[in-house]
Amino acid sequence: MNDALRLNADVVDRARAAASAIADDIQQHIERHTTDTTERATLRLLGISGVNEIDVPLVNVVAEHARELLPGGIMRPFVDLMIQTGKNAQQVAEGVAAGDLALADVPAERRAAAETRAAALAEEGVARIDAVRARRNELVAETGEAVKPYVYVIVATGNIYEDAAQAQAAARAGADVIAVIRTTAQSLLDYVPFGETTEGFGGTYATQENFRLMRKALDEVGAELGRYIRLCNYASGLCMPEIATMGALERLDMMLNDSMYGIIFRNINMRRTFVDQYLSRLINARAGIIINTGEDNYLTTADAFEKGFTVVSSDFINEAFALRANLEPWQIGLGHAFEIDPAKPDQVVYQIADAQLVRQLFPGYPLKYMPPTKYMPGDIFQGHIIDGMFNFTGIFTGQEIMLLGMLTEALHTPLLQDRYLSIKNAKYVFESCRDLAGEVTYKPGGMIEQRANDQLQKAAEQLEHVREIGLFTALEEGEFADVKRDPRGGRGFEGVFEVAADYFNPFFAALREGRMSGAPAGPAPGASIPAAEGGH
Amino acid sequence: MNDALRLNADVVDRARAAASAIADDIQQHIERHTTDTTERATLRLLGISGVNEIDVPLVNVVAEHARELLPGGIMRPFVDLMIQTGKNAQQVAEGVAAGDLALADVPAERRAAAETRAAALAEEGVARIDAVRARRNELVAETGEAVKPYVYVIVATGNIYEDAAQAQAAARAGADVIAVIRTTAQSLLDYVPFGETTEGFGGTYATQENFRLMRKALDEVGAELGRYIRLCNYASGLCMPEIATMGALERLDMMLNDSMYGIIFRNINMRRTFVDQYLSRLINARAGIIINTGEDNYLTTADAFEKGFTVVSSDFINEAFALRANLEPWQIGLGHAFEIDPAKPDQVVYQIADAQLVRQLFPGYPLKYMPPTKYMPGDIFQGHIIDGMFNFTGIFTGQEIMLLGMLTEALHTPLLQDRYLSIKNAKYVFESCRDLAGEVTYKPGGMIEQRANDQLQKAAEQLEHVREIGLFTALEEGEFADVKRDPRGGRGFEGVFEVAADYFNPFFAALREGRMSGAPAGPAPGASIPAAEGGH
Amino acid sequence: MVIRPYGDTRDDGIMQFSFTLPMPYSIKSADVGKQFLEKLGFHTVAIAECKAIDPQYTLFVAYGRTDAGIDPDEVKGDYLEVDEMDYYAINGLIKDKLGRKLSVVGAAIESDAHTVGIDAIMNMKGFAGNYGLERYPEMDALNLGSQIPCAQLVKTALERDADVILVSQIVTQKNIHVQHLTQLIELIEAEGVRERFVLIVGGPRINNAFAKELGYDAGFGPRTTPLEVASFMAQEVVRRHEDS
Amino acid sequence: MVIRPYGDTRDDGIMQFSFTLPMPYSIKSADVGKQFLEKLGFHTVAIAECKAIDPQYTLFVAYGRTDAGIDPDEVKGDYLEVDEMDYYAINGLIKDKLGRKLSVVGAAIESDAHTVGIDAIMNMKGFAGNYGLERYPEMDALNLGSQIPCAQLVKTALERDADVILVSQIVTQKNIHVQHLTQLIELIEAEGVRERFVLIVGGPRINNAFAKELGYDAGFGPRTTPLEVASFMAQEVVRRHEDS
Ligand code: B12
Ligand code: B12
Ligand SMILES: Cc1ncc(COP(=O)(O)O)c(C=O)c1O
Ligand SMILES: Cc1ncc(COP(=O)(O)O)c(C=O)c1O
Repeated sequence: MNDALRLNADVVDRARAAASAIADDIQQHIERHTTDTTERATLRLLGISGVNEIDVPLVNVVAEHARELLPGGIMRPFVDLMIQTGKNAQQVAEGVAAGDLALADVPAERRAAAETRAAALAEEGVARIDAVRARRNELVAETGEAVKPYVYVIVATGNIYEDAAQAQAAARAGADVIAVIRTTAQSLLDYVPFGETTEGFGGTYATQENFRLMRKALDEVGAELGRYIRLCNYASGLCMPEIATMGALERLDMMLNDSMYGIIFRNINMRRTFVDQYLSRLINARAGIIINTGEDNYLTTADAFEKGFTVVSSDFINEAFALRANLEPWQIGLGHAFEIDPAKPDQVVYQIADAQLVRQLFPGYPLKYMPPTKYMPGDIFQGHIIDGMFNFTGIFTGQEIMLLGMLTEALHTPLLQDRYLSIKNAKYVFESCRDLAGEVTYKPGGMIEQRANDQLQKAAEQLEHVREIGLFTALEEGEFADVKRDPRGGRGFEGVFEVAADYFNPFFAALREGRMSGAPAGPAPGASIPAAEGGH
Repeated sequence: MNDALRLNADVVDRARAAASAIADDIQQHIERHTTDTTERATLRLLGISGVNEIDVPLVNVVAEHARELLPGGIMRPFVDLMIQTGKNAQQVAEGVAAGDLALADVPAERRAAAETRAAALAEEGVARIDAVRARRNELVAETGEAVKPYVYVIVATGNIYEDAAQAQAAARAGADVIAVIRTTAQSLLDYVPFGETTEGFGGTYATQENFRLMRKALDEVGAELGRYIRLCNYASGLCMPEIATMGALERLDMMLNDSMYGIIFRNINMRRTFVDQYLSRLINARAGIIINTGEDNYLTTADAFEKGFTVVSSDFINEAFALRANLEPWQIGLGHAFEIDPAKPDQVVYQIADAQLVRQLFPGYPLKYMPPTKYMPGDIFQGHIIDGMFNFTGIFTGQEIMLLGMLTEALHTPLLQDRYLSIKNAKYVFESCRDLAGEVTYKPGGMIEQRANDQLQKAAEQLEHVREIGLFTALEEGEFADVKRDPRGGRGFEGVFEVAADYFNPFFAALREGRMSGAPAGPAPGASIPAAEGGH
Repeated sequence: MVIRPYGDTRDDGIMQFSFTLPMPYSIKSADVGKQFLEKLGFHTVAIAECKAIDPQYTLFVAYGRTDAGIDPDEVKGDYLEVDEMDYYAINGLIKDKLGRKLSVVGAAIESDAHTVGIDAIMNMKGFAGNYGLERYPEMDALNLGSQIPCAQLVKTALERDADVILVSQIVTQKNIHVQHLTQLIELIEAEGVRERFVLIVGGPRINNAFAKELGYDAGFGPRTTPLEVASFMAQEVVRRHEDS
Repeated sequence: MVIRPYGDTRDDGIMQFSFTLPMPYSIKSADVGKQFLEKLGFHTVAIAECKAIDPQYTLFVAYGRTDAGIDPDEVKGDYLEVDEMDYYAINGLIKDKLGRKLSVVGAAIESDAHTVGIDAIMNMKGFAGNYGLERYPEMDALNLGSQIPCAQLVKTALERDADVILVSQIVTQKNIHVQHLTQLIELIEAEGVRERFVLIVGGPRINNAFAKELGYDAGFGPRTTPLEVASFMAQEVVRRHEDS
């Protein structure tokens, strides 16, 4: 279906060129800045973990302690201290936290040694990521690969053990990807909580230990089912690169990672977010993680029919940033979906036009198609049907990652049975309509083709306008999601630092160099009908 | 979408020609026979109604009493007795029932007078039907016409008052046609029960009074909604022409009337059924009633994927009989649907192929598309989705009458809320996908086109085979629904009579002559969003 | 161990409800629904939807929690755990132990015209990948089909010296199936021939305990396979044969 | 008059249920589900579906009947029946009776980032065909947006001499909304400024009675329109103004 609609190729080129220019502009800002979380992520990549006696992560303690050193990059002083004390990274961090050690500017004569050692440590850090990635490749090959579209569901009990049990049940029912929703507003924390957690609000804390526990549960159930089950969590927020690091180490397979979500939906400072997303994506890229962008959120505040094109423009921008962060196309899971009011006549027809447009604009990308949320009714039966037509749109337009809608979306985070019912809904629609798209062609010049070209045209115009005024100003003026943000306002601005002339961070180079490429591949799944179905 | 699939026109012609020959053959049998219910219907058309002291309808009492006269037709002796006694039809019937009057062969010298009077009475009887039809036309024009596809739902509480209340609720929720399901096995009763009834099993007795009560309820709610609400009941069974008469008089708008359903599914004698269906359809035709045939039933016993073509052949046969009974195309609501196991890959794709095939074979006919039943699960949520994809198939292939599936089909006759939820399901799918079919074309030579032509080919072959062996033998051999029937077995055979040389029944001619034609027409509905929606 | 409904968290007791109250929608309807569920013993009730589906009726979709639980170990019943054999073993058992064909007659009785269930069990082609009883060389199986009056079924069973009678009942509206099934038992008992048959009933609303209550030897519910029925029949007839 | 759920026939008491029990599926699962519903007081229970959705969990879909009923007339509560006025009338009322602009501050507080609800009420463009409060010439409306700490909201309200504070709470998981709403009330009371504001809360799980319990002046639930809120606000502020 890649040329099912005749799109105006010139307009596609214009849009992409504009997005590219927009990203280039911001990339200059990115290269001139670092952030506290960027530096903390660097420390995590060195292997530092744990918290102090009042539960502040060691990396935060160290970064706070060395705040005035951050513009030069934490690596040089930190590694220098390692050399001076003969301790490893964790020990140095503990020492700093205990007040026994102090970080300081590195005298000129020790710089070269520190930098050489730091570069080696960066290689080691990246090697750990590579090992995890290699392990994923092995496991997928051994276990078996899911059939696309991937069925993606969330768990959000707040308790990692309940989450794990429910994730396993979902996998048995047919889920291919499990996303653990974060507790409300974790994205606003300027640190990453530590350890396993069993209390959360509308989600579960993203911690490295929780990642590990869930990874283990999914590996278990994957082996049982003969189908590698993917794990997803959220990078976007105040700690993007740190969470990306944790994800890389605990073998997450997907991460929500949007270059602008934090800005628009969390009021995180824009200068901060752009810098953060860069390192986090470099890490995702290295780790073989698929990113998911968050354009669906736009239409929870703006109207999908009128402002659907903003999703398209934003996808182009996210693509441009992703390519700059070394992500390969198979890793760029641009998010989209156009939740038009179900009361609108021909809602599904427009929904198809929009979905097909994005599908064609980004061939080879594992697009993530987002479910109905805003218009989901309290009448769960009707909601289930709206979800069904959404599933239909997904299979009909060849989406690759289907975040399933839940019949209870208007009410609560999914119950065990909600997830089961939604998976059955999707599986039925996917299988029963699998070859329909191949059986039909769109009418040239019809309402679908027109709508698609119209959306494309508007997106290109918007992007050209944004290129004109610059992305910062565009965000200030509310170009996306009808939300306006102050370039100097929002959270985390105090953690943005212009880099010193001698800024040093060997991870940027290490992450780019000598990386593997390609998606993991495995045989068809072992058993497509889950064992549990046996008993009726 | 009438030429959306390239069907082999020669094969269509072959199939239709064979069906025509099959019907011609049976039509000879029909013309050589009468049945007790045919004669009873004649009496009803004269205006006779009511029951005796042990609840036997007067028409049955009279026909039973005059059993040996039936081969000559009941009209001549009956009207003769009216002339002799100077009483009207009802009084004569009551006299006969009371034992005060007796029917007898009419002496040659009184025949002409009796026949002339009978012909006049037949005109009068038919005029009553015409008046009812004219009233429908008026009401539709006044009230407003529903938008197609018509939403068709059933009520089946057993209690006509509950039925009426539920029918009104359904209309308010969006139903356009209400079918009152008959109590279990009423079709096997060789009489039509009398009066209002409040007890039934899985349905409500079809009585003239119940028809009237329901008609009244629907007229009321139609006026409220600005949309004429159609009423449907069942003719098929042991009393086809009698029920058709009642339907004509009480302004039913649709009737289940299949030339073979009684034979195959109720083991009613085939010689009987063919005769009965003829008069019943002549009456339906005159009354401006749309008939619904029952081919969907075939696939409850036979497999839809393998034997779907038998539905197509049977549609051709029902068409041929319908045309012979003077029905106009807009009245011939051929029933179809191919309930393929939802577990079969591409189930919906095949479902579309089959539905589109029938749509194209019978252009201009108000096809009735039948819902999933056999494979409906106890899991009502999943059932609701299967119904949703069925609704999708209906709107995508341009069906005109959609009998809605109910999420609780595997459990019970619909609850009030089941019907509401199903209507919302259908309305959403219809409106949200209304223009999709116009936006796509089928791939030439694709699996849909192939499946359709393959079904057509098999149907033509079957019809040619049936023409060869004759329809009686075909039914004996189980050509339809995998059910085999004895041509001399089954119920009601004792009520079939070879007509005498002087058989006389002026209704046949009267029903054909000078009839109105054309469907009722009215403005778009007054209020498409039901008032009840307002509150929440 | 006592368990409770599981929504999101062990023992949260969450259940989903839908129902219709015959009352016009008003501003307080949601509360009426909520208090009604509270009366039924639920707490933390969330009315997800409360809407007029007609001027006289209001539909509710709700979630609520119960503190009640149940101990599955304490649920005891007359469950039929069939020792399932394969086609060859069943035929072998009959041949070896009964020494003659096992005779079986089946029907959907009285007003019930649903034959797909009994056909699934008896017809040649079978169901769910199993052959039907007609295919078993060691059985003499007759499927009378639909709407068979009880008297006719008994008569045929006696004429054919049937070992087993299979009855199907699908329509349950107003408990009509109970009526029919009782009628059959009463007839058989009235004729004094109860001991001559293994009496089996099946249908979507049938289970073994219920069948036994009515006086049948066994009952089979939804998704029964021919193999289950054939295994049970053969074992039971052979057992009775050996006992006598 | 006492009413009961209506399925098919007046007073049949039919209700639909779904729930999951944390137990492996077995032959007796359907009975466990049935007896559980019976324990809850339902009868004529039909288990429509009972299936393993995991080796440890069994899903039930069921229908059952209750004999319990409820008399809607006896359900009494603190319902907010707003005397709805139109846009012009509201502005007129403020102008005439208050004689100055009505000042209102709104926010989604604490961790709640859902702004669509408060935006629907406050933003220019409005909702459901009504203008939002920002459009009212006689109002001075400020929407602070999402995740506003209680302290900041109160501070702003005091600074602007607000007549009305509008609070939105959408996330209710583990009753976090109760926590936040209580926190706001406590803060306002601690500062001794409770009397200065008409305090209004809204959200999909809010209703008037609940809001009052928490100490607010009014609560608005799902599908609230700006007109309802504006009417209530204007009337209440004017009433207080005239009383004082
Ligand atoms: C097909 C069908 C029909 C066909 C029947 C054709 C035929 N020759 O059988 C037709 C169209 C004729 C029909 C008519 C009616 N039907 Co009907 N029908 C159905 C339908 C769609 C499927 C039933 C089926 O075939 N299931 C498949 C088989 C394989 O399953 P099964 O019967 O459960 O059998 C299995 C087990 O139960 C068991 N089993 C069954 N019998 C036996 C016997 C023995 C001895 C054993 C061991 C096991 C066993 O083994 C089988 C295999 O696993 C159901 C709805 C549904 N989806 O279930 C409604 C349904 C059964 N019908 C219903 C009704 C009301 C009717 C009518 C009465 C409606 C009316 N008033 O006109 C009529 C009249 C029928 C009559 N007089 O009996 C209702 C019954 C409601 C209730 N609970 O009472 C249902 C549930 C539909 C509904 N929601 O209203 N129907
Ligand atoms: C849009 C949305 C989001 C957007 C919000 C964007 C934004 N700027 O608002 C995004 C994507 C950011 C989001 C995030 C989250 N969401 Co959210 N979200 C929704 C969604 C889909 C729609 C809500 C909505 O906009 N409704 C439309 C508005 C118009 O309706 P409303 O809010 O009810 O408002 C009306 C009335 O309630 C009333 N009203 C509301 N406020 C006020 C105030 C006053 C003063 C008055 C008078 C009236 C009033 O008037 C309004 C108009 O009639 C719902 C699901 C759903 N379909 O409802 C989930 C939902 C609310 N979200 C949920 C969750 C859990 C989250 C997260 C916590 C998930 C997570 N862990 O990451 C996050 C974090 C958010 C946070 N920190 O608060 C849950 C809440 C579960 C619960 N009951 O607690 C829901 C129900 C989804 C679900 N099924 O899990 N979400
Ligand atoms: C891209 C992206 N990141 C993160 C999140 C969730 O972040 P938070 O934890 O802020 O709710 C979302 C949620 O929709 C998202 O789309
Ligand atoms: C054509 C036709 N007639 C009649 C009926 C119902 O008849 P009965 O009353 O025999 O169930 C059906 C039901 O499916 C039918 O399809």
